[in-house]
Amino acid sequence: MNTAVEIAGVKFKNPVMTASGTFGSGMEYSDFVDLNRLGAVVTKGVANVPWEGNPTPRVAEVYGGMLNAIGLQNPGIDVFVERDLEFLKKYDTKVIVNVCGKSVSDYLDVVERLSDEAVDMLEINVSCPNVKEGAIAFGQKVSALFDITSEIKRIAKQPVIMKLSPNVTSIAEMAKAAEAAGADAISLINTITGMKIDIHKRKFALANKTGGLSGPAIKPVAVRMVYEASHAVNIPVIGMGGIANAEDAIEFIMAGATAVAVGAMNFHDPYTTINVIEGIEAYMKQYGVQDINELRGIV
Amino acid sequence: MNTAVEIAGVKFKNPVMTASGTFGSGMEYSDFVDLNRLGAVVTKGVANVPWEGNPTPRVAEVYGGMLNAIGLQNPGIDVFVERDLEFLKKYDTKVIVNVCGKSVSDYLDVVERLSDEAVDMLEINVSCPNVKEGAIAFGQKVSALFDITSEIKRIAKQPVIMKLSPNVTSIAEMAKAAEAAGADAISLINTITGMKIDIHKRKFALANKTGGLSGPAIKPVAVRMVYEASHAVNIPVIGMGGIANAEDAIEFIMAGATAVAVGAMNFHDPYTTINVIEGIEAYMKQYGVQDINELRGIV
Amino acid sequence: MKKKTEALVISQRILAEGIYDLWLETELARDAKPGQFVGVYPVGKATLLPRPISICEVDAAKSAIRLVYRVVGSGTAEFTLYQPGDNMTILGVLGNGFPLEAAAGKRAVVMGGGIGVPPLLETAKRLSNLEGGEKPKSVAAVMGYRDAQTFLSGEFEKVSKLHIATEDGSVGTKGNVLDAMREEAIEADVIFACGPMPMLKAIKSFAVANGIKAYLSLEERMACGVGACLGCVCKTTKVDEHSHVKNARICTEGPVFDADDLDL
Amino acid sequence: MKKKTEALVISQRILAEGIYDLWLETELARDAKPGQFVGVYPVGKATLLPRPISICEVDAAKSAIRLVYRVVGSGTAEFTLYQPGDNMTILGVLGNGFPLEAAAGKRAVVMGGGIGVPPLLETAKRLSNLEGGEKPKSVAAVMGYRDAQTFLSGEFEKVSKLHIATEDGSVGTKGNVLDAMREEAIEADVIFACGPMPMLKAIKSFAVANGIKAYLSLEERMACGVGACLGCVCKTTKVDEHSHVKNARICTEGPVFDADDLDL
Ligand SMILES: Cc1cc2nc3c(=O)[nH]c(=O)nc-3n(C[C@H](O)[C@H](O)[C@H](O)COP(=O)(O)OP(=O)(O)OC[C@H]3O[C@@H](n4cnc5c(N)ncnc54)[C@H](O)[C@@H]3O)c2cc1C
Ligand SMILES: Cc1cc2nc3c(=O)[nH]c(=O)nc-3n(C[C@H](O)[C@H](O)[C@H](O)COP(=O)(O)OP(=O)(O)OC[C@H]3O[C@@H](n4cnc5c(N)ncnc54)[C@H](O)[C@@H]3O)c2cc1C
Ligand SMILES: Cc1cc2nc3c(=O)[nH]c(=O)nc-3n(C[C@H](O)[C@H](O)[C@H](O)COP(=O)(O)O)c2cc1C
Ligand SMILES: Cc1cc2nc3c(=O)[nH]c(=O)nc-3n(C[C@H](O)[C@H](O)[C@H](O)COP(=O)(O)O)c2cc1C
Ligand code: FES
Ligand code: FES
Repeated sequence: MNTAVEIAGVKFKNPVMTASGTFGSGMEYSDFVDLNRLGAVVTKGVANVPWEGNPTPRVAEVYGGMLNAIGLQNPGIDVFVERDLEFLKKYDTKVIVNVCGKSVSDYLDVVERLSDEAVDMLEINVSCPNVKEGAIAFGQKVSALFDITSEIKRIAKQPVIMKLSPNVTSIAEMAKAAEAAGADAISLINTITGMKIDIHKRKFALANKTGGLSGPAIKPVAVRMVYEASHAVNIPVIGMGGIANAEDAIEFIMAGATAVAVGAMNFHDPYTTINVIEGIEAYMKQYGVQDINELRGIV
Repeated sequence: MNTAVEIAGVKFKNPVMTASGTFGSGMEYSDFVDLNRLGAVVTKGVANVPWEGNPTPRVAEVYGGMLNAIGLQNPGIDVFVERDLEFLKKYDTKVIVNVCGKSVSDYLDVVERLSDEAVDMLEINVSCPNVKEGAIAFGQKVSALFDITSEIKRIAKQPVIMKLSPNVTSIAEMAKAAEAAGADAISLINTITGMKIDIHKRKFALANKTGGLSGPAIKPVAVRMVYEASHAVNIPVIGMGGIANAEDAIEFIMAGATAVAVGAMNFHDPYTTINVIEGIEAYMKQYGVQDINELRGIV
Repeated sequence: MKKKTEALVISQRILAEGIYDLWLETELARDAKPGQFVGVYPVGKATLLPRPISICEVDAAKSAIRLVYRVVGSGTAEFTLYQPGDNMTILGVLGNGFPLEAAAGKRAVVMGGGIGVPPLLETAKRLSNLEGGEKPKSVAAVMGYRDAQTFLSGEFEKVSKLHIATEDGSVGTKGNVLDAMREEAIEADVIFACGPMPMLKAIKSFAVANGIKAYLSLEERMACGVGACLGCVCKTTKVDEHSHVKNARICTEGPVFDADDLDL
Repeated sequence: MKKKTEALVISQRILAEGIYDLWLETELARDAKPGQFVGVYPVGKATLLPRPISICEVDAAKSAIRLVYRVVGSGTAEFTLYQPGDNMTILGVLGNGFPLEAAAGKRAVVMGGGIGVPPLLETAKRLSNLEGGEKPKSVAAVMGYRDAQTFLSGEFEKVSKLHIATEDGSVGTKGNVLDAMREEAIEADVIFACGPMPMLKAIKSFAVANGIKAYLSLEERMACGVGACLGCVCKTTKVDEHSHVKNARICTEGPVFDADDLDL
């Protein structure tokens, strides 16, 4: 039975990854999860310099999910390389570094700095606040996405995954722009912008007013977008959004994803990734599926 | 204590309406709900001619919500006027007719046909499949939305509500386009496009593959969009998306909605609209709110 | 009048593998007719829609209805946990029911397949109890099962002649309900049937070929259960009176249809 | 090692209006320290996140921890329904706990306000039990309540001298914990405190003004509870060692901080 998948020449022992920002750098969940068993650890987004992130409250629970407005707090690439990448070297799993920035040159700084590091792939989070283009992030405009992808691809030493925002009219167009600009893969979905108001206190639940919605609530939207994106491009798609168990993961794979990532549900159950891996194997056994790759896009 | 609200000169006894397509023409829920108590009955979308809608399965349950791909089945405007409008005349509630079409002229036919009927407002569903512009509905392109709104406003005898699709990059831009073209109000959100796959049968849960996601799962997205839209325009906003109880309804009002509509939760509990109305009154009493209009956009 | 109401669990037991037998005390029993159904609401994590379950039997004296259901997913799995004294939330009574009057003076056959068996029990019971001009000439039941777990068969025997078909041939005719009809040369003027779509299609063909009137109970995914959402339609041969297209709402115009009106 | 695990409800009772007292049997008791907390998972409709609740007391012999919580929303409301014999799902042990060693040879005062009272009970107990070089010179407790419902006060009296402040003046000093400190002229070298933010701010000022060392336990909305999501940070005066910005994770570097390190 084969559960290994390949993306841009990188071979993953299984298709189950952690979603950026929900698993720290792996360290925080290493009491619960044997990181060696994961297809990949995708790290929290890292920028060229430390970011403070947003004021608190930064998280709020909603029906079937949560909102977050962490604001991409991170210690900056130097500390990240010395501490987090160093930690991850101990494990036999692939390492994907999620990169964020406020301008194209911020992203390029990080990508360049990682050139010679033990990193298997880069995941570019284009939903970061983009100071230059105003309120719209790089991930919400075809031309901006094309440009940043091209620039990053020009200097990146590792294969590049562009992580798409669901807050767009057409995910297919965004996927095509990333592919046209040379992306090696795309991942989706990032969180959907949402809001919660405390009607008793008459104020926003998050200091930032809006936050990103994640968790089971968004799964049908994520599956649809993975389906649309994977039918629009020929590069591999990494699917995520509300995955809680193996059935959810397989749903994404059948929609067209080559790999999947577990996000907010790590908070509900820190063993989710392992349960998903074991559940996929059980499903394959039950239905006599020899190779996980047979299931991709089967629907 | 005043719970009445006004939109484009039409006065509603309270801000609680039914969401189009989830309440039939009122008749279907009249065993459960005294329609006289509702702010308004918003009818199922009606076109110039009868539509068959999509093949079944048309509905699927998902975590915290449901997907539907009814495909706007409707008996056509003639039957609608004779039967459904006739039925609604018996009640002391406002009547808002939801209009759909495949081309601009389809919409105009319906709007014209309703000119002299006992209809208080028109709600234009721009998420219908648009044959001329291809896959993108009128509600997903600023120029198309502007044009159809202008055309409808030119001939409409009743005030016009444009019902916006959430499947867009910027809801504020869409709201502004509707306002600029003369819309008297906007309502949002329509359903978010989603998908469900049955991994055991290896097929789509809906015959139409994709369907519209509604229910509590979408509430944070809906509240955010109502907030953004109501801050972008000066016309009233009718908010909906996952409203299950009075707290939810008040959340929409605090985000900026003048009125709210209950959709999928009617299926969970046919008494939801009445519970929301009573719950709003209880909240007002608890906090000594004299006029519901004081709560609008208070956050 | 339709209601959403709390029903008290009187009893629950296992009838066959994965098949549960539940009696509920509810005011809805008064108006419940065979072929109608209720919507049962699970309370579990984030499920919203009522599960349509047919009325298997009605005990008007005790204000009770009986539901017999198969566990197929999260909702029905949850229902198995309810015990006497618990409350369940139900919506009903929904749908039209079988037109028993069509059996007056006729040889009536009720046919059920798999989890389509339960609604025919009350149907057979009432048909057998009809009197005077409404009385059928005869009432027979033909029930199809997968194997020897012929749930409810003992109760059918009490109210009508019973013929059984099993897929594995362990009881009665080996094959389906129509195989039993033929093998046992059962004669019918009117058929009331519920079961999987292939069975219903076959019954329709059989009925047409043999000049028999057939009433078929259909299933479809539902959201509202009360005719409001248009989720649950089936294709009809003629333009439907309510929809004005060739679609009828199974929850409202059905679930029982004259086979002639259905475009299966 | 942190774990998500099932804990057995040993007992649950009401301590004061809306305040519940819950004993759980769990292997996590072994490592539990005062000032640490657990995440308790509700099972109700569509709630996902664990509710952080402080450890109020530890009974190592019985492998049991005690949680005292106030009902404020859906999760805590659900917790009230659990009865002896039921299982609850918890995540723990989380956070750092109070640095009891800082009290060695010092006059230690534990201060709690409102639902910040519970974690100080185990703190006071352990401080009072320290021996030898670790032994504090004295241990006093100052607890602030809204009214005469001075939950846990009897138990504080058993382990330390107790001073009470109530907002309505019904018991002890009228006012807050600092009013009691002043009124009763309580002397302190080190303070361990938990309570609402205004109280903690006031304690920090008081400590600074009086050259007292203070350790404060903070609250913030949490998602993961284990340091992964960066949801729960507080502002620090210096660059934090983990984050490399002036933010520290309350769930991991905290919830207890040296007041000097906090930018409140
Ligand atoms: C008119 C009618 C009468 C029925 N009578 C009976 C009966 O007497 N006994 C019985 O065991 N079953 C009956 N069914 C089928 C029963 O409704 C489903 O088995 C049940 O809804 C499954 O729910 P679940 O949560 O266990 O499954 P899930 O698969 O978890 O349900 C997910 C969703 O799909 C719907 N669904 C799943 N299967 C069906 C189905 N076959 N038909 C309609 N909706 C479905 C559910 O209602 C729910 O909304 C009837 C269906 C209809 C339409
Ligand atoms: C380190 C720490 C220790 C705590 N110890 C205790 C204790 O010993 N006793 C006690 O009664 N309470 C304690 N609290 C507060 C307790 O966590 C909240 O009252 C509880 O989470 C409310 O949950 P709910 O579902 O009832 O409320 P809801 O308002 O329905 O909860 C919605 C969401 O907000 C979160 N939330 C709500 N209030 C708070 C809060 N004050 N702090 C953090 N998250 C909150 C919930 O965890 C949940 O994710 C502590 C909080 C922290 C951070
Ligand atoms: C607390 C939190 C922090 C996140 N941080 C990042 C991030 O730094 N970079 C990124 O690309 N995505 C980030 N995400 C998005 C997730 O990686 C994922 O795309 C999204 O949450 C949907 O998956 P889920 O529903 O399984 O959580 C974050 C999500 C959460 C909940
Ligand atoms: C079954 C169903 C049918 C719907 N039909 C229509 C329609 O005909 N016209 C329309 O504008 N919106 C239609 N909607 C969208 C709802 O009016 C509403 O905008 C959406 O469902 C979000 O609200 P909710 O989450 O409360 O259901 C339909 C929704 C459902 C669930
Ligand atoms: S289920 Fe809604 S119309 Fe039948
Ligand atoms: S709650 Fe996630 S870092 Fe503290």
